[in-house]
Amino acid sequence: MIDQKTEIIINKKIAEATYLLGLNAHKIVSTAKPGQFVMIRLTSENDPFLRRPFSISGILEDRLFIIYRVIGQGTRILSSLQKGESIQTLGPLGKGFTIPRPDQKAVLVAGGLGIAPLVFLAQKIDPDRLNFLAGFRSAKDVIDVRGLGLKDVELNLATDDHSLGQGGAVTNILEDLLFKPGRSELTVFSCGPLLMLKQVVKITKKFRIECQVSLESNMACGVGACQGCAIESASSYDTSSYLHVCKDGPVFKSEALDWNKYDLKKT
Amino acid sequence: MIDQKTEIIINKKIAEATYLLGLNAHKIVSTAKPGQFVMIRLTSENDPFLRRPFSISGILEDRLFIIYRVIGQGTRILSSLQKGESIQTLGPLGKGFTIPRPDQKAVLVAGGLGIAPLVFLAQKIDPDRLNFLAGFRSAKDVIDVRGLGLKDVELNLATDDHSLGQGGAVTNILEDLLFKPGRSELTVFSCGPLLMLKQVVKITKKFRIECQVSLESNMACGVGACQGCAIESASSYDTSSYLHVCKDGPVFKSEALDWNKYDLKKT
Amino acid sequence: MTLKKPDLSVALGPLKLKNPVLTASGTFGYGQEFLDIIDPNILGGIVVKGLSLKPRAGNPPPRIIETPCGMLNSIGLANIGLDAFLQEKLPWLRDLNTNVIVNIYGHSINEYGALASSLKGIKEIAALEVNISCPNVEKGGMAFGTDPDASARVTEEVLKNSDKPVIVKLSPNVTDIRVIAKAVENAGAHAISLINTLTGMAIDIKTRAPKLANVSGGLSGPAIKPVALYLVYQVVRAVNIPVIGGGGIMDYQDALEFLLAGASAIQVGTAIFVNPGAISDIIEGLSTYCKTEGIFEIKTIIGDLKE
Amino acid sequence: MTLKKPDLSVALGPLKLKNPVLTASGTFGYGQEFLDIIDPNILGGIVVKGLSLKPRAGNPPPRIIETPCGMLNSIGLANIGLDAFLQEKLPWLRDLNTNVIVNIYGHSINEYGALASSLKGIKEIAALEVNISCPNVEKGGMAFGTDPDASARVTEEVLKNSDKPVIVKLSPNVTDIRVIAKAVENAGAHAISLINTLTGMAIDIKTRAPKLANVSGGLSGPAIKPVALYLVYQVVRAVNIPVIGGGGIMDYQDALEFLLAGASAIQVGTAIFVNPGAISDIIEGLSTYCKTEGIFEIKTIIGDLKE
Ligand SMILES: Cc1cc2nc3c(=O)[nH]c(=O)nc-3n(C[C@H](O)[C@H](O)[C@H](O)COP(=O)(O)OP(=O)(O)OC[C@H]3O[C@@H](n4cnc5c(N)ncnc54)[C@H](O)[C@@H]3O)c2cc1C
Ligand SMILES: Cc1cc2nc3c(=O)[nH]c(=O)nc-3n(C[C@H](O)[C@H](O)[C@H](O)COP(=O)(O)OP(=O)(O)OC[C@H]3O[C@@H](n4cnc5c(N)ncnc54)[C@H](O)[C@@H]3O)c2cc1C
Ligand SMILES: Cc1cc2nc3c(=O)[nH]c(=O)nc-3n(C[C@H](O)[C@H](O)[C@H](O)COP(=O)(O)O)c2cc1C
Ligand SMILES: Cc1cc2nc3c(=O)[nH]c(=O)nc-3n(C[C@H](O)[C@H](O)[C@H](O)COP(=O)(O)O)c2cc1C
Ligand code: FES
Ligand code: FES
Repeated sequence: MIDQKTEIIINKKIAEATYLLGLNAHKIVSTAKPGQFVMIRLTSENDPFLRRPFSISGILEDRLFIIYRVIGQGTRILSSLQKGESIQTLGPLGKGFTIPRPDQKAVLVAGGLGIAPLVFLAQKIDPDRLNFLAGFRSAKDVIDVRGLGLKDVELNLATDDHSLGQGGAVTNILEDLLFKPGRSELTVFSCGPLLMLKQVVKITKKFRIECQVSLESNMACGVGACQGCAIESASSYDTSSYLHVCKDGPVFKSEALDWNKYDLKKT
Repeated sequence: MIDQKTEIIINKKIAEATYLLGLNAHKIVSTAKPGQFVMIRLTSENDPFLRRPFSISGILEDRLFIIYRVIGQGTRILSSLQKGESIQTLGPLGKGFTIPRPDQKAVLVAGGLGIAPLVFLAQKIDPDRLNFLAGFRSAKDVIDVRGLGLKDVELNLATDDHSLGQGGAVTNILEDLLFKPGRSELTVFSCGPLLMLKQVVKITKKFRIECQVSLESNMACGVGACQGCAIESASSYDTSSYLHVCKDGPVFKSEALDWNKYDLKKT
Repeated sequence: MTLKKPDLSVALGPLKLKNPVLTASGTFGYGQEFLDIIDPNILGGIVVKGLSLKPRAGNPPPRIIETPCGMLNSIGLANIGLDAFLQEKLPWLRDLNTNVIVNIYGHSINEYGALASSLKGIKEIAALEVNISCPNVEKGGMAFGTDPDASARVTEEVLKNSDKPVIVKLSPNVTDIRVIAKAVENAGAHAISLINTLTGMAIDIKTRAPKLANVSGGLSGPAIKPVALYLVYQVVRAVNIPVIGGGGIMDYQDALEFLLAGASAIQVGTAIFVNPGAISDIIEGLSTYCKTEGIFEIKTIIGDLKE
Repeated sequence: MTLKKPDLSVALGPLKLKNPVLTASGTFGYGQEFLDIIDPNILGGIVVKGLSLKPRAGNPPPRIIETPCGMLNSIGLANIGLDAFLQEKLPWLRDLNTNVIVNIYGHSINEYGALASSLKGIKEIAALEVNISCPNVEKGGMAFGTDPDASARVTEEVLKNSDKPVIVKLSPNVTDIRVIAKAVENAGAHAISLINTLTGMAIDIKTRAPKLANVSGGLSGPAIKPVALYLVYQVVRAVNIPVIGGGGIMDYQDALEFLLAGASAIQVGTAIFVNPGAISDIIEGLSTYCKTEGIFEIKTIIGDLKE
């Protein structure tokens, strides 16, 4: 883990309110793994105050890429930064995905910006063994991942408004897929809104397929010091009732978590 | 008084840590007078929090100019803003200089950035009747005013380190000048560090010459609502013991003020 | 046919406001200072600068220091005093089409009473806001507001001498604000407003002296919003009279937080310095919010916190 | 010949620190979490996460909310408990070349005593910091810290059971902090630290629910610095034992303000989250400042406020 000044090499809009950020992060990239994240300081003033967590979406030599969506004060400021400006970046942080063995097949299920960590994961998987499902609200939200080191990867698309790909929830595609034979060697990797994740977990549980999810939580430190990012664990799995997204995650095996507790939280 | 969005048309370095800022302020310019100031909001976030007061240094059609020095958080941010960006500007504020009658001669005495409001004043005075004295720390701090609507005005320069013009305090030039005949029709206008102003006031008092000074004070509202910018008045002059720089000033007749009280303040 | 607009009106006990937005005392002068920019008549009410019997010069400068997301002030209740207020300000305030609330401050309980009785009968003054929470004066002020008995006695004295709704303004600088709130409620206050500023200070490391001549001052602005909101939440749950909430409100979203916490109206103070347009933005923002959310009457969301 | 460097060492009663910079409890874990970035040995001391007899899971999430120039936390003293601390953390802490201060918290006065006696004899623990000021727990915590008698009794109990210097950490959420400070001084405390967080809350206007599951939380960060500084200034003037100051310190200039106000040492908390490098920047900044200003020993500026 390193806290370094990173120069912005690209910060461009790639979909509705969605940006690709490229940073010169030569120190951080050397150990970064898919599923890990960074904490970015947006300003040297005190407002907005906390750093913002973002998954790593890919690495190219000394460049680190992030895909982010403008949702509030912090990401709005991030989107206004120009090439050449520098920001302070702490990373790589957290535990990433357990990358599938070469004999396993991987199904990646992304909901909206949940695609961010999965892009990096996909870069590490043989395209022949990869099935990348991605749901978006609408065609204008779709993120084209082919330029991001995935030129041979075709997204299996779903849009809520039927404007592109299959209409409806991306989890329908997942369910159809799992009905097909050969599912035993599959692992599912997922990231996206909580409602979608719950559906993915329900489906993989039904089919008894291993599922790794990447979660979000409000964070202050990102390194396990503040205990702010706690989430409820499946108590059967771990006797301490909370896990910490920044240190124990952000990637968890789905059975490690207590999915019944995640109702009130917004994602 | 208007609070308007003003687009930056120029923001360039003109001397050591000193910048010229040009704003498209078509509404504010229509009533602005020399000695008045504006309050600029530096960011739409909450840190830095308060607006910053700056004297108006000139007006060209719908353009309003400010000369500022980078001294802290706010002016550092101001100096990083680019042409094309917009900032919120409130003005014109305060009471300006009483412009000398055509039969009067004006001596302007500037110390460092105190030149800012005097540049605007000089633009309103016939160059033949104007004597513009300006003191700076060093040659690198000297602000060339000729481009600022004063092409026929020669600064009578003094530098503390003797690197340009007369060596030593600008007030020495003033004193020499006042020893010459014809001083009775003179008015002195001054702005600069407190120590210099005190000296100017002492000298003009000795020669019984009218003196108008422009003062600074910490400000919150800029319009007389908060009473934060109070300074001690000469009680002989006004029975209420405080004056407000934003509303009663920033330009005051020197005899309106209680100069003995201004020791501790930094300028 | 006129289109139906969301109804922003709220009630503070006997007092009716066209909308819940008031200006906080000491931050909007007498409504004249920002006249070029803000029409006071759009407001639910204006609370004028703290008034004392005699004129007060206030504390020596510097009186204002910026802090992270806020500011310290040590104005010291500088004001023109009762006589000048009645002569110079009241005629102008009379003609306003909004609730004029006079914030009063006394050195002693008697002075509070004397002020109240001097303002009796002036029907254009809609209510009194009793400041027992100013941190910037030696006598009176916060000394009353941190003691439940003294708070109650000031309240009673004002009520006895007044014909108007009496709002008591509380200090956040206390261990348990509910105790003070209940004391002034029991003393008969019609409403409570909070918070006044938190006491704070700043030091100039170059001169090694306090930045404020008065050493300490009152902290206001967004920095204090979380503290203010929690105190409002607590007081709303402790008393049965209406509460006016404020402290750090910058936009309509902040205002909504206070309404949801249970405030019947809100006060905007320091925000005005940074952005005079905040006043009208907040009123419009609340109206648009109601329209978007299908809220016909804003009063229905007061205290509608899901816990 | 080695060049003479400014002497940054300070004393907290019996405790000697190589420099006045400590980490604040709960913001630096056990010193291991930031190890890649911060060498704990550069510190004057580290105050570990609040320790209780039994492990505590803490409050339900969300536990953290950003606020203007600060944050609210409602961690609820989640910690591994005494046994795990002794087994898993102490061996590592033992080897540090800095003062390890253990922050302790109990549900009852007895629990404070029991914790103190369990830590007796462990010579690598330099001191105890007694947390009577946590706003995020139902029992104990702030309930003790807002009452002078209870504060004194906790202090006495810890002293009775301890062989170490005892620092008592005060809450800012009180009417007059000097009363509490004097009570713990009279009870025998060796030093006082302050401030713990101010109580605050935030509301999500979309869900209309409090943003923190625990409703309220503790406000920290630069937003509270002016309040913290004034409380430190007041306590320094009320007691004769050393004071550790903190609350919103982000850089060495902030640290200097607290030293000038009279704090013998300072704590850096929330700043670490935003900028882990703040720790070393502050220590270096103080050293450079001393050099530039010709200050041979930093202790000479403690309390050197020009009033
Ligand atoms: C491990 C992790 C990885 C993430 N990866 C990505 C990514 O690759 N791309 C992307 O667009 N977003 C990602 N997010 C979400 C991203 O952090 C938030 O969208 C962002 O913090 C919003 O900041 P804001 O100031 O724009 O929004 P605001 O709502 O103004 O933020 C206010 C506060 O809430 C916090 N917050 C708001 N939304 C979230 C959220 N969803 N998760 C955690 N904290 C939140 C902010 O950090 C901040 O402290 C990730 C979050 C986590 C925890
Ligand atoms: C009427 C008036 C006219 C001015 N005209 C000019 C001008 O034309 N050019 C120019 O360079 N400067 C001018 N100043 C000074 C200018 O306002 C300050 O230099 C500026 O506010 C510093 O902001 P900062 O954030 O960089 O400094 P910081 O020191 O970080 O500011 C911290 C706080 O102190 C206040 N402050 C700091 N210095 C001053 C000061 N000298 N006067 C008032 N408040 C101060 C700031 O407004 C802010 O609230 C003027 C001040 C006043 C009152
Ligand atoms: C410059 C200034 C002057 C103030 N004067 C008064 C006053 O005269 N009477 C009073 O009750 N409150 C006074 N206050 C407190 C405000 O009315 C308000 O309660 C406080 O600032 C918190 O709200 P805010 O954060 O929105 O400003 C003053 C505040 C400021 C900043
Ligand atoms: C996430 C978090 C956890 C904290 N945990 C503790 C704790 O366990 N014990 C304690 O005494 N103080 C605790 N505190 C308070 C800090 O030690 C410190 O007193 C406070 O945050 C003010 O300082 P700061 O603004 O520098 O953070 C905690 C603060 C934060 C932000
Ligand atoms: S964010 Fe601090 S422990 Fe996870
Ligand atoms: S700055 Fe507010 S009265 Fe002058």
